[in-house]
Amino acid sequence: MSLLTLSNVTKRFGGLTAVNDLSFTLTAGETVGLLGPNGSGKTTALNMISGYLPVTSGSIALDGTTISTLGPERIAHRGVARTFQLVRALPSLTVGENVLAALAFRKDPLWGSKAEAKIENLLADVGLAGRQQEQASNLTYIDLKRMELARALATEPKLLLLDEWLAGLNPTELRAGIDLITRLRQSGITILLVEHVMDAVRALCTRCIVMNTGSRLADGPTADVLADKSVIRAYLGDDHA
Amino acid sequence: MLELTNTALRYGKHLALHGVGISIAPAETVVVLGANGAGKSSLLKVLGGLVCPEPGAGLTFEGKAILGRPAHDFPELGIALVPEGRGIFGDLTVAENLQLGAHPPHARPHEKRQRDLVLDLFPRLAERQGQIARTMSGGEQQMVAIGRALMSCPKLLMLDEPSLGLAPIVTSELFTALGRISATGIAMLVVEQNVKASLAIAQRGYLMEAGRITGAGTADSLRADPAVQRAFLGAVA
Amino acid sequence: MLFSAILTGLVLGGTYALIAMGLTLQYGVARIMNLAYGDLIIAGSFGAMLLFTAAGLNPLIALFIIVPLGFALSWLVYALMLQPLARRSPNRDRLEGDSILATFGLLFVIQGVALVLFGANYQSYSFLAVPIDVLGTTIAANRLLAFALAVLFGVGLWLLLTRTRFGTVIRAVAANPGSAPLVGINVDHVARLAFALGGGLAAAGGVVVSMYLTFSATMGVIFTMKALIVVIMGGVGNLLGALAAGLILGVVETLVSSFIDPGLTLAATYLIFLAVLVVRPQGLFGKAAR
Amino acid sequence: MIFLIPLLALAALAAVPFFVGAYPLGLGIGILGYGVLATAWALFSGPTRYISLATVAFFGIGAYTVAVLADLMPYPLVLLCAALIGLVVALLVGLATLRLAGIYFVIFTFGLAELARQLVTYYEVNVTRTLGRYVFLPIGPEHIYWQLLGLLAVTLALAFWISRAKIGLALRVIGDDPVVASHLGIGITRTKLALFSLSAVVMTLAGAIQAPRWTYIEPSIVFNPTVSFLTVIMALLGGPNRLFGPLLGAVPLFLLFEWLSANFPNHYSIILGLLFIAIVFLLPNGVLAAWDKLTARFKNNEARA
Amino acid sequence: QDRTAIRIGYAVSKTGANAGGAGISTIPNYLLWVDDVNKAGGLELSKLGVTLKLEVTEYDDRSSAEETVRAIERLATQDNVDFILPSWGTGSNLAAGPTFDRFGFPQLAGTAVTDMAPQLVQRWKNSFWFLGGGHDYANALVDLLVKQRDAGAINNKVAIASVADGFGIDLSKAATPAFQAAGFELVYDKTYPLGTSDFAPIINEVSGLGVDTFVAFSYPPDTFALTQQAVVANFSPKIFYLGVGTAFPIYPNVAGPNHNGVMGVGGIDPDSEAIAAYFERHTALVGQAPDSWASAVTYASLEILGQAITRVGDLDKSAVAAEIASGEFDTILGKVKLVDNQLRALWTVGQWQDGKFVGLAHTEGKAAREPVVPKPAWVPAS
Ligand SMILES: Nc1ncnc2c1ncn2[C@@H]1O[C@H](COP(=O)(O)OP(=O)(O)OP(=O)(O)O)[C@@H](O)[C@H]1O
Ligand SMILES: Nc1ncnc2c1ncn2[C@@H]1O[C@H](COP(=O)(O)OP(=O)(O)OP(=O)(O)O)[C@@H](O)[C@H]1O
Ligand SMILES: [Mg+2]
Ligand SMILES: [Mg+2]
Repeated sequence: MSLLTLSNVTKRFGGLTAVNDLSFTLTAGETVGLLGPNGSGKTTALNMISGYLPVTSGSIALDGTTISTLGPERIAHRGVARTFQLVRALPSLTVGENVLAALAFRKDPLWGSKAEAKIENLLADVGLAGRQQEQASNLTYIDLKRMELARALATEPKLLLLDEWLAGLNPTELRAGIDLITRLRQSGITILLVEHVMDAVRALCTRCIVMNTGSRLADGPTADVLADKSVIRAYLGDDHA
Repeated sequence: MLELTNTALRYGKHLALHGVGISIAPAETVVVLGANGAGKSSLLKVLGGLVCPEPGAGLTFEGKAILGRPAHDFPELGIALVPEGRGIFGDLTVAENLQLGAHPPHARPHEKRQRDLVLDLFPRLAERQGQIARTMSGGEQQMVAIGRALMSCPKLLMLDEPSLGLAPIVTSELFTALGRISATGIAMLVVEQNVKASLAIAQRGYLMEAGRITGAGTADSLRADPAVQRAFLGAVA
Repeated sequence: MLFSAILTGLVLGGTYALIAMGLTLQYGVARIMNLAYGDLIIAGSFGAMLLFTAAGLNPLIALFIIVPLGFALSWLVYALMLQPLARRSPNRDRLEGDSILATFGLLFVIQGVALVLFGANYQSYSFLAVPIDVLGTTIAANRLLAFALAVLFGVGLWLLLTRTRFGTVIRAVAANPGSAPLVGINVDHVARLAFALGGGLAAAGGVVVSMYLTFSATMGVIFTMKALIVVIMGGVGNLLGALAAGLILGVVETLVSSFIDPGLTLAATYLIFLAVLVVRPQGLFGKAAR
Repeated sequence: MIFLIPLLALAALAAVPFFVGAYPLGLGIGILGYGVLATAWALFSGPTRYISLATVAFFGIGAYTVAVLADLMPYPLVLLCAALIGLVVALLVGLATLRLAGIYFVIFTFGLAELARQLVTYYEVNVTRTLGRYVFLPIGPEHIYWQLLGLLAVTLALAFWISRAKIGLALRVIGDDPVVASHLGIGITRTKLALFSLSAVVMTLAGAIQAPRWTYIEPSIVFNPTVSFLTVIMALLGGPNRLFGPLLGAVPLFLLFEWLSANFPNHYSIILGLLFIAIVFLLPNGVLAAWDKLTARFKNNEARA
Repeated sequence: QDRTAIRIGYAVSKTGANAGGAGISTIPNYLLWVDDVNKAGGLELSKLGVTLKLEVTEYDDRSSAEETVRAIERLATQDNVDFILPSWGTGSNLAAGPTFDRFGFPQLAGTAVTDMAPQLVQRWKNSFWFLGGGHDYANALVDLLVKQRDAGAINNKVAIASVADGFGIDLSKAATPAFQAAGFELVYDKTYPLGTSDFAPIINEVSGLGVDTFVAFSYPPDTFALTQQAVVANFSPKIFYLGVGTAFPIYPNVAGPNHNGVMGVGGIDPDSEAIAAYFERHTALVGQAPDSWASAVTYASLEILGQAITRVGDLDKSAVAAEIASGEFDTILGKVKLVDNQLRALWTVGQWQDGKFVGLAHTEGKAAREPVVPKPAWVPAS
């Protein structure tokens, strides 16, 4: 069953076409890698899916209903959550409040003591147990990423968009991160993962979509895609062949 | 060339560095390895003059004591930093960002030469000279930041996770480029999570943990160290 | 009739643009929301009047005395009062809040000194109030001069900012002061310079305006607000924006006055200003936020 | 117990007019007036950090409504009308300012206040052909005092409730990062509009309640931008993100103004200005924060002793 | 009683929008009167058997009605002053009315122009209104113009521009019907907002309408700007009449030689020795001449207060108020007796002639000088 469908989506910034006639479909439960060279339009695609940017043309549907005309908060209520390439914490809030903000305004809001318990769980899941009271602005980079993920998960999304969530981790941390996402995958969430860390892509994604200059270059099982000549030429380089 | 001794750094109550000392020889490439939050970025900030360590620290560059000098003096001394989060001028164009890189007086005469070098290293920047930097993709912005640092003709180039967010092909090109830069005689201090690649271009390395230097050695000895292997080189399952 | 109204409006707009340019520098680069800006204009006016009535000095020559004084005064104000605030501010919001409070204080100080020195009375002298025939429309020479100076300063500074290294440095500080030290820019120094430059422009505006506007010690706020409106409508930090916004406001005001009802001129100015912002929240020439 | 203290305080304050003369009562009215304005201002502007200069637009609308309607209907109904008009205007203004941020928002709201003044003037000049209106209501200073006190209590209660309620959190999220807010499912438009309108209605009432005190209502009196500026300054000084912050900015500043203009009528401006600058330097985080710091130090000393 | 002085209190606008007006018409006269009285040894209080000097408590009302009201409360109840002088302007006097009334102080509104005065006097028994109402000035102006028209000196066309402020609207509301009733053709009758800085559009339009009479019910900065703009545009109608500010001593500086022949609201009797002496004392003390409209009236109101106090012989406020209402006083304006708590003997239209702003019309029908019509043509600035 298809969860997300992009049909001929295009995004132009002035003269620059960042995403060009992009179409693809995600099936519920999949973990799909969205790859491509820097500037190929991956983040822009996520931005359109999450409603941050309006599409220039084309349409995006979730569960069969068009969402490309909706604002981000309506899309969030329909079950799309995301993290940002450059972490966006809510610095003046505590870690707990960051997550509470997601719980309090989702479709079936949680507030008060129920929320407290849930926050504790979510933070424990991402490895931030017991750090509720800390000010978000004092967190290290990786902890911010963890918090951002907990915040996204708190909305109980059907579709999770991760924009380079694993970037900047050392191998040990990377392994922990991959384990975390694997657990999420097992819980049945559909994940669209933008990532340049190939080890992670190989470990997590069953399928990959590769973009180049805004268009789709390849789409298929991870192993096939990563072996594709054009993908190697445009994106991976010979080291990874 | 650069010598840092007995450095402690405090953010409010939190002690981010204690008793840290490192040294870098001319034309040497040194890599700093460490987990997130170990204090690597803080170390680079001290070396870039952006933060002031606790009393008792010492920092000399080419024999001169430079601790306590304002941050804007460091580029002119020949120390260039590509910080965490890039720090590019978002509202300015790519070309202007590069031009500003050559702002330190000693770099101005070589602006054209350095620009050619940078554009050669990152052809994407050549295509996008007129673009407003803020609207570039994450990886493209990283190129701008490194390019801008190179424009200042540094003697010591410090990079804080330069490969962060770069496509694999660009990362490998970047490390090739860093190798070339190092070959021109510029000393480099690199903080990287891409340990394999960074050890490949480095002569020496330091290990950091919880604000302290916990190990040091040549690139080869670090590569061979089982602890390093476990922590930083382990293959992903 | 229409043509003459537009011409008159352009000349009026020149005054608006002239008094706004310094502020756009101060706010755009030095990030100081200077509520005492208009009081510096008034100070310039008082200076010109004093030199004119007491020493018989031609205000055009007085410019060469008063503009450097305005520059120096602003330099000092920045160095003594605002720089410490800028240094201690962890972020832009904070500096904005602090500078609003501090310059609000400064406003009262300048105004208070002017009150003690000159009293609250209206001041006026007239200079270059000679009619000049421009394509069949009679315009006062002093206003024409204001227009010319506005265009001169506007275009000149715009060229300086966009075509020179120094300009790029100023814009870099405006765009991202935190990163400026990485390329060896002394932010304090540049911000101080920009603030002082803005002060010099304010003083210049004050001198020119005093040739044809009646002023009093307590009128600074009016100029500050007018300048702010022009700056915001044009887009913060953009000199051509300030020029364009000033001229548009001038023309709108004159057209409404001539063809609709003078009673609606100010309403129309505010309406245009608000409409521009509703359509372009970043101002005419401003860059989209974030 | 915890509810008793504010109630007792309220009762004590309500009794003030029975014990003091006209001038202290006048002071009380002034303090309450600005206390209400600053608290209401901070309802919206505190968490969102949108600095609004539209305060006087609502204040003036309130006063004008009273001037226009006072003879036509009973006083409580007049207040109700004022609140409704304030609400409608606030919704319009709120919608117009949605896309604005930072200084653009600040000056936009200033422009709005001035536009309101211009339009009211134009209407009066061309339709009623008089500019001044007279409010001759049998409402004495003590009545104004009590009404303002009640309004302040309600506003504080609202502020307290909001700071604990979901909408308060929503506002803080929006203030930190509107993009994140919208991705978390927060209706930015709705939240901002609701709070902006609420704060505006309170400001409108503050103007309406004080109108009888001036007798003569004229655009330049009730749309005086100084009111907006002072409100902002007071709230910023006290600390707009705390319940009593705006109030604690309003009280000392108001008394300071009063003291200076009484004792140094000729050097008022200079001294006030210098004091302001000093305050910015000495109390960088507002009065309440300074107080916190002081008490913290005190506690520390105690602990050590 | 062991008092050492008569305490006089006032709150005036030293800062804010009204500071310009107060600085000309109000504050200097308060200073001068106190100085004059004290130099003369003070006021004799026969019932108390003492002669006491005046002692002043002054506040700045910052041009805010709220501050004005509170300052009066303070003066009345904290400082316990004996008499309170009002602030400048119509609005602040109206705002202060109930408070003066509440504490029983006589209110001598020297700078308020309001047609409501007869009703206000009913409401606040101790209030006194010295500067007439809009009708007084408008009707006087129209009468004067009718005479000129009938003499063939001017044509039938009139243009009016009024500032959209209490003063401008009050006058224009009265003037429009008066002009119409007198058969004038009003070819232009518009208002402009307070704060307008450029009058080129208005002057340009009016100058093409063929009027011999231009009337502006204007306020100080505009009054000057209108003059300068008219000179620049070489719009030199036979009658050039302006509002507040025309009578200010600064006007000749602003207009240069062109002030000659300009008409405006107010005026003085150039032949009065009392006025001449008053001008001299004022200039000596304050450093500038008074304005030729409200200043002398304000000063006269203070003289009335002083004489009333002396006549009553003590500091009984209601007795003094009653004396002000019923007595006849000797002032720099001559013998004055208030009618229904109002000064009804007022100079209404003035004209700059030979360096003085002389009265052309008076509510009692007299004229100090004949109007010069047409006024001299503008001398272009060099
Ligand atoms: N501005 C700051 N204020 C407070 N604490 C800080 C600040 N910057 C860093 N820290 C703290 O100092 C410690 C070291 O941080 P630093 O950024 O130097 O680590 P790092 O090794 O570079 O980590 P990463 O790999 O995440 O970049 C961390 O615990 C961090 O939370
Ligand atoms: N707001 C914008 N205005 C103009 N151009 C933009 C804007 N946002 C993105 N772009 C351009 O669109 C292209 C695609 O950008 P995008 O951020 O989607 O790339 P990406 O695939 O996420 O790259 P990376 O892997 O480096 O993050 C880039 O060339 C970028 O410069
Ligand atoms: Mg991206
Ligand atoms: Mg780091």
